Amino acid sequence: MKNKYSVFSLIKNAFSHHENWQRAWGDPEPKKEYDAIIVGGGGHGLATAYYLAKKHKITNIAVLEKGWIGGGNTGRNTTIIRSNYLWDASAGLYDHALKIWEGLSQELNYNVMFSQRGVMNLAHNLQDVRDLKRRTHANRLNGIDAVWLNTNEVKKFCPIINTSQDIRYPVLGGTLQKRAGTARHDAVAWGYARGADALGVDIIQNCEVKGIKRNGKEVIGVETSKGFIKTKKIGVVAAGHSSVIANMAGLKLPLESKPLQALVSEPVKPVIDTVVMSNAVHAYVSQSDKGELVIGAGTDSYVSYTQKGSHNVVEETLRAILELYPIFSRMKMLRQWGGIVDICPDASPIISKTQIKGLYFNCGWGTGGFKATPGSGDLFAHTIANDEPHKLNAAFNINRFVSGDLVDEHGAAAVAH
Amino acid sequence: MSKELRVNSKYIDQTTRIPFKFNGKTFYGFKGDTLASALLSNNVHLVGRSFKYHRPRGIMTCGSEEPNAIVQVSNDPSLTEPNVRATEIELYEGLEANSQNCWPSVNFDIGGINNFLSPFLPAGFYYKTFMWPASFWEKYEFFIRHSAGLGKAPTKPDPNIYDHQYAHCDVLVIGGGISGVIAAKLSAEKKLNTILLDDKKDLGGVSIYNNDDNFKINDQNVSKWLSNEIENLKKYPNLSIKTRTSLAAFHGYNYLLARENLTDHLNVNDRKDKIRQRLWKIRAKKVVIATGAIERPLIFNNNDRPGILLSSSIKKYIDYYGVKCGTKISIFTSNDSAYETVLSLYKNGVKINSIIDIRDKSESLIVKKVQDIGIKIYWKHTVVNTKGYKRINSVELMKLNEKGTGVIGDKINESCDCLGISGGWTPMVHLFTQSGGKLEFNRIDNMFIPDENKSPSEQISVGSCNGDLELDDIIKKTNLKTKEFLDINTSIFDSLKIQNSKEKNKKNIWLLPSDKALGKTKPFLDFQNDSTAKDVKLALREGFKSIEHVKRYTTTGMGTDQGKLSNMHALGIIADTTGTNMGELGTTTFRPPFTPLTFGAIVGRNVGQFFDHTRYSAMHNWHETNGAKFENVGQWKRPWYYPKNKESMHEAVQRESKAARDSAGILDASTLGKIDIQGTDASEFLNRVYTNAWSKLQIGKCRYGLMLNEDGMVYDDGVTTRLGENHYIMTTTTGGAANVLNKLEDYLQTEWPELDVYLTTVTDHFSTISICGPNSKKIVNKMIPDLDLSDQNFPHMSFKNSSINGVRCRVMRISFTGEHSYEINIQSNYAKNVWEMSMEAGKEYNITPYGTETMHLLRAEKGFIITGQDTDGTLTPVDLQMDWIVSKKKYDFIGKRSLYRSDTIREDRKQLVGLITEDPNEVLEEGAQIVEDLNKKPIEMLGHVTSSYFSPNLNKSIALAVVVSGKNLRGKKLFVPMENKNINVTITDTVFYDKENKRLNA
Amino acid sequence: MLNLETSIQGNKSYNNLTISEVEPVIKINLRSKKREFSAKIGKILSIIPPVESNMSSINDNYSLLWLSPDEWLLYSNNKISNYEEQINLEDKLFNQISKLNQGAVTNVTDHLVMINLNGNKIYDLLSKGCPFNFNDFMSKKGSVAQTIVNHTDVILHNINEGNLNLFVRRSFSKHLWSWINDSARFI
Amino acid sequence: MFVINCPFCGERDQSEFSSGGEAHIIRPKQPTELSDDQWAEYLFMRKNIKGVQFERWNHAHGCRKWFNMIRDTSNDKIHAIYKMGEKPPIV
Repeated sequence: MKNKYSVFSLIKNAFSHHENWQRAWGDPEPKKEYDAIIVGGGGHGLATAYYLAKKHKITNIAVLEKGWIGGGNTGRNTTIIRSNYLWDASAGLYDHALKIWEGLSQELNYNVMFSQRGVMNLAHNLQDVRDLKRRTHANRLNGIDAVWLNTNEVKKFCPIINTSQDIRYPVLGGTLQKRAGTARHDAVAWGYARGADALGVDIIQNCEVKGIKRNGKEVIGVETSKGFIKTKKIGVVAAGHSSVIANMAGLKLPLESKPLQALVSEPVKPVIDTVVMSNAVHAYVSQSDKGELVIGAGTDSYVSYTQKGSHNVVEETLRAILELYPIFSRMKMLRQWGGIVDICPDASPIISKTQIKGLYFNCGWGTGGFKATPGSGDLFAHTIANDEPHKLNAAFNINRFVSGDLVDEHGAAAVAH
Repeated sequence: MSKELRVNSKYIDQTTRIPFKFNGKTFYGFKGDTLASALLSNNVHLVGRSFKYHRPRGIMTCGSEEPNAIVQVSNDPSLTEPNVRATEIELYEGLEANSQNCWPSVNFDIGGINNFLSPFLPAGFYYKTFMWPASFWEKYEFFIRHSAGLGKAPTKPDPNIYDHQYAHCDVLVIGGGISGVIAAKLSAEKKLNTILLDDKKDLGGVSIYNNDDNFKINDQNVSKWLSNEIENLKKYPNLSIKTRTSLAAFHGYNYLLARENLTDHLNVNDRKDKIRQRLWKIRAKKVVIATGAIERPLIFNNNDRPGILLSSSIKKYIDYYGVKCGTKISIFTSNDSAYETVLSLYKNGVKINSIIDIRDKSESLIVKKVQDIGIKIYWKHTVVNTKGYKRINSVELMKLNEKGTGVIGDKINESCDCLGISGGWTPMVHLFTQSGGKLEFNRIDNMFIPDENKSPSEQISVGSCNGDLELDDIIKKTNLKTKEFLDINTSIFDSLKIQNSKEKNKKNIWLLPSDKALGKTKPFLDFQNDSTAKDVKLALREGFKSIEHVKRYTTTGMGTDQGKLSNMHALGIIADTTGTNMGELGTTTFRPPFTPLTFGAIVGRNVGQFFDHTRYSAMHNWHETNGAKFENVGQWKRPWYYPKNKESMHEAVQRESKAARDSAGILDASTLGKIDIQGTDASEFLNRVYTNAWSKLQIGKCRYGLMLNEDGMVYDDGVTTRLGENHYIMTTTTGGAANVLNKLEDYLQTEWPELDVYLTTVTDHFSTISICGPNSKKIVNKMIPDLDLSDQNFPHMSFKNSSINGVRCRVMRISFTGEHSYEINIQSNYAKNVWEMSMEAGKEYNITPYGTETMHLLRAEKGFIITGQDTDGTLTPVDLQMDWIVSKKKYDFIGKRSLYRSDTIREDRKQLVGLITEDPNEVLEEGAQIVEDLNKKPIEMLGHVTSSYFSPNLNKSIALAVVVSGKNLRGKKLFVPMENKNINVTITDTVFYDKENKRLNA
Repeated sequence: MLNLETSIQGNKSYNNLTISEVEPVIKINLRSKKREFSAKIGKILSIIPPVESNMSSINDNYSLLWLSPDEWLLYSNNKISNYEEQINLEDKLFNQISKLNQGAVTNVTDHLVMINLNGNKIYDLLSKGCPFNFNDFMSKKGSVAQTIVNHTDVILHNINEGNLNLFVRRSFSKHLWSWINDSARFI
Repeated sequence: MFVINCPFCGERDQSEFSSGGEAHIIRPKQPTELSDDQWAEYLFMRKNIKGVQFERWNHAHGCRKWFNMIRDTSNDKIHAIYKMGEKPPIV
């Protein structure tokens, strides 16, 4: 690595007025050919390239990004990280990611500010209680640190929640995963980009993929806004635009791309020290290091690539926020924005080979892909390098939609996040 | 108030003195002041500390772009509000405001030490540090979080009311400055239904206090001409004017949100029971954006000290509020507009030290006037440094070199107590871009303006937000554009005579040079977030290329002012550093809202009791009077159980369950969905939507049906009754009612339009009273003596039309408890009476009302499923061991094909079973997992408990569960591992009670 | 006879505004795609189902509202004094339409609750929670709209400017009633 | 919030409508004769077009009628609306 980052390097550079810092990653023109091309320079794509280079020693790789790296859902999500999923396959996948998160700053020599401040999921009706308890038991047996909290314990863990039993949908309890938390989203993209770049990966921004070139049943390269690039392996990690790339290869995916919105408040001094999510009263909230309340809204029901959603969705979310946190009424929304999320019918992702040789898809993360970034990159790199899935992503193959062996995580994923 | 700092103003009420508190000290201002103007009139400039370095900061502007003067309003824990701009707070009696982000006080702030550490805190320093030791980030984070944040959130709920109002208009004009007034008048004159909004308390914008003799309209002062026009607007009944109303968001399809402030300017005691803010949801056929422009600062070393204000703000403070921002003022500018400030100050007797102008010269009329007065102008000079920690006391200036890239000659020191800066103007294009509009770059004035060819909807931008900065251009173009937009031939503004000074010499330098190396200076870009030009350059050096990257890495433009002052300079510096054309670089996205919007206003009155609907059955009052506890089922309130004499829930449920089987129970089942199905193809329709066959069901008979999703998973269930040849009534689950009807309508309209079937919901028309138990027959007989209840005449799974005291009812003999049971369906207006009659008739049999909990228990004893509790969208009818209900003969039904996929035909899927515990008193937890081998690693979960109760009728614990291959595991012993113990269980049949169904006819 | 208990049993007056439950009135839902249907209804009720969307036909006894190309809502203009009125009408229609496969007749008398709103501010009041554009609707006699008021489905029947009947499902009616009354405080 | 011109009721706010996804996916008349792949194609696979897409909408809180819409998903512009069973207009 060029500049190693540390408090010492920071002090050293202070004396030269920070004028000697080197580029975190390069700005190369594409080569004529790569061993593998990753389409999409978000967190998942950059992580894939990083692990391909680091673990599988495939370093002649390009990451092609239509805009700027981390500019899609990586830079638009609400940064929640947790692994308390219901089914074994999901628990395996997300906890694999969580374990990588725990050492990621050191691994990348880039502070991704992974903060294990806990994630609490609230129950507001009897079926919520059953579902969350079911998940808690499954998590515990899968070695995931989830515990059930009664209403008093919920209140103790997060005192500003309105736990009065007189409200419309009172809090009946909740689950808590303490290892869960948040991270700095931009830093994840930048840290992986810097790490991949140092291993020889070309990160090519403002390079739009216009076509997938095939020779019969195998890929031979990509047409881009910077010309044709030859390759035998293409890993597509294009989130909301996955179907667009798939269509270029003549494939259809079980995806719909929908608007998902989020918002932040003006910054205030620390007021909520954890992440709280609620399915029935649809809202979730955390507070960023800067002091902004970070609030996720829901998805709209129609397909849109505009990165804009309906105001109603924001209104409904804040309604739920004020139901649970009436002290936030005078807080002000500072910014609101939207992303495009690719949603699978079973609310689980696809990390899979396709019927076209050399073409791999990592998509369908829907509303909750950020948390999986390191695990997703690692497993996708494995799948591309070996042309076989890792056992942790075997269940997330595309063929499950044919066989019917879905991984239904609507319960665990119900709050868009 | 300091008398020396006040001059006369006709725009505020200088006869009414208002006391207010700032940082605990009492000050006075006038009615009509803002907190900012009042503080300035008390010679208070230092109002806050910056976000990162805690540098002293003062009031810098007079509007919503204010980055520094943001304060905490009110000390009341429920009314306190963080981060309010002092420039937008109208002074009122009782106002208490405090500085934020400083401790112990704004004057002496411990955090100020950060200023000295600033060399070690460049942009993004936190990405490079705090990584060792590995587990310590949260400890560092604790301190970072506490030093970040600005104001404090309230600690008690907000007592204020917020409201919503939809409005539909032909034309919405945003901004009541001179262009907005012209556009609104043209629209109103054309008889269009028009709304005109302005965020200030009065219309008029900056022109309303323009009394400068260099500007005339029809030989009148601009101020006079405009106030006449505004007065005239009042006569149009089709024009609605809303002041103190700020446009928050401009969405697609001309859907706009505007926040009206109704009480924040009132004395605290006058606000009671009034709406604080109203959010207008406006749908406009056409929109005229007239939001004006804001002045840019200049970017030079130490440009952030208290006492440094935008030059146009100094003008507004003197002309409008009658407040002098200083007694010895210097002006630093790149353009002519600052000279208007100079003339205003001069007219009001304020001493102007000097003007520093980066241009070589200016040949305009207004500059000549200033020169004639004899004020010293330093042409082609720049400020290289300022001094004064808590208030500026001097500036250092030097001559610019030819290219403007460096400074030459000697340093000149000018003392001053206030510096006005002007770096040109930025059109407020936020709303245009929010709506999806694309911008173009104007190289002459270095600004982004709306690209009229890329307007996303029926809208125009007029006035300075369109890049027209001079009075004659503003008026003429506004007139022309509005006429064209609204299809107007001639206008009253066609022949106005306009007179104004024109700017002829232009020059722009995004980052002004200093005699010191950039690294040693502090040229602030984003004042609130403390990001400097150095930070932007560092980001570029480190490879951050896109403007969005730079913004995120340096946090430039991410403060509460949303970068209104800083974005253009950041872009300019990037363009200069990278040698890019600004037009190609583009801007960052302007995200709504335009100014921060309270959550309260967004939510409106939908809080508390109006958070969500509450649906009530017709018998609700009875349940309430009789002590029921309620369960939320969807939006319904359903009786959960009826505790008697301080019973616990367990005790109540045990009593209710026993009574229902021993004698009689009564349940309000009104919430189940009911769909009236008519038409000659009704039977065929049911064949297609349910898994079983319907054609042969006799009239007068009932049948249970299971509905699947197209992917083969159980979706809903219920009993459907054949009322006539072509007439059925279908019941659905409570929670599924709306979705089932929508789904059925969908199939009917889109897949099977050939079917002659009509669906009408009658859920609320009929209330359903379910009476069960061995004595139910006697009770029903007492109520409806005419009805022959014999098993021959009225067997299980059949229905009869009947009447009670002359009111028709439908009686179904169906059972969800396994007991002999009747469901009486009666029109809801009579339901409460019939319920009371049932209670009366059943009195001698101890008829016991029971709630949902007992209902769940009783049906579990019989092994009946509840969709949504025992199913979770992953189970087929076969998985539920309900193969009997899946017709093999039918060619097709919804979901049939999916039952034959490779995964759905597997034998080892999870299947519904019964479970009993080794210890009959041990009640399993619903949701608990089931395993066979406790020692296997990783542990293998075979399934989970879906329903679990203590059965008073069997005197033991029973449960339903889904278990892998459960069908073939009857008698198998398994474990339910809990946190602190493992429970031994055995797999059984799902029917625990009355396996022979004898009780149905008991 | 059984005791009749309607959902709200209230009426309220505010400045220039009255809100009242008008019950019991007969309400019958009519469905048909058949050509003969219209004539048949005309014969039975002396009123023709409107074909113009968002409109109604009104005679002395009944109002017949367009709900969709194959759906209408019939209601009695006045409160009924006895139960038989309702049953007789239902039977008459059912026997001549449903029974003869001319469409579907469904009694929804107690499914819906009718609330009358009177006063020139009623459209402002509804607009606090209703995205519908009342500009043309309000001055049009007999206009009909199915829309949402504060997230609740409603049918609005404009009798005259400043006088309309609102229909809401019974189970939602108390909640909507509270909301309307709360809103009226701020008109 | 779009303004949607319901073919039966006229222009209404989007909040009165619900979206039903891609249009013209016809339910197979003989599902039993399809392979698992073909059935999955009907059940789950979607074009998910960025650009002009044909989709279904329902005036759920109005006349309850389903209809078709041609909408550009890249800018949310509605190009045309037509009734169920009608041929899509050319845009």
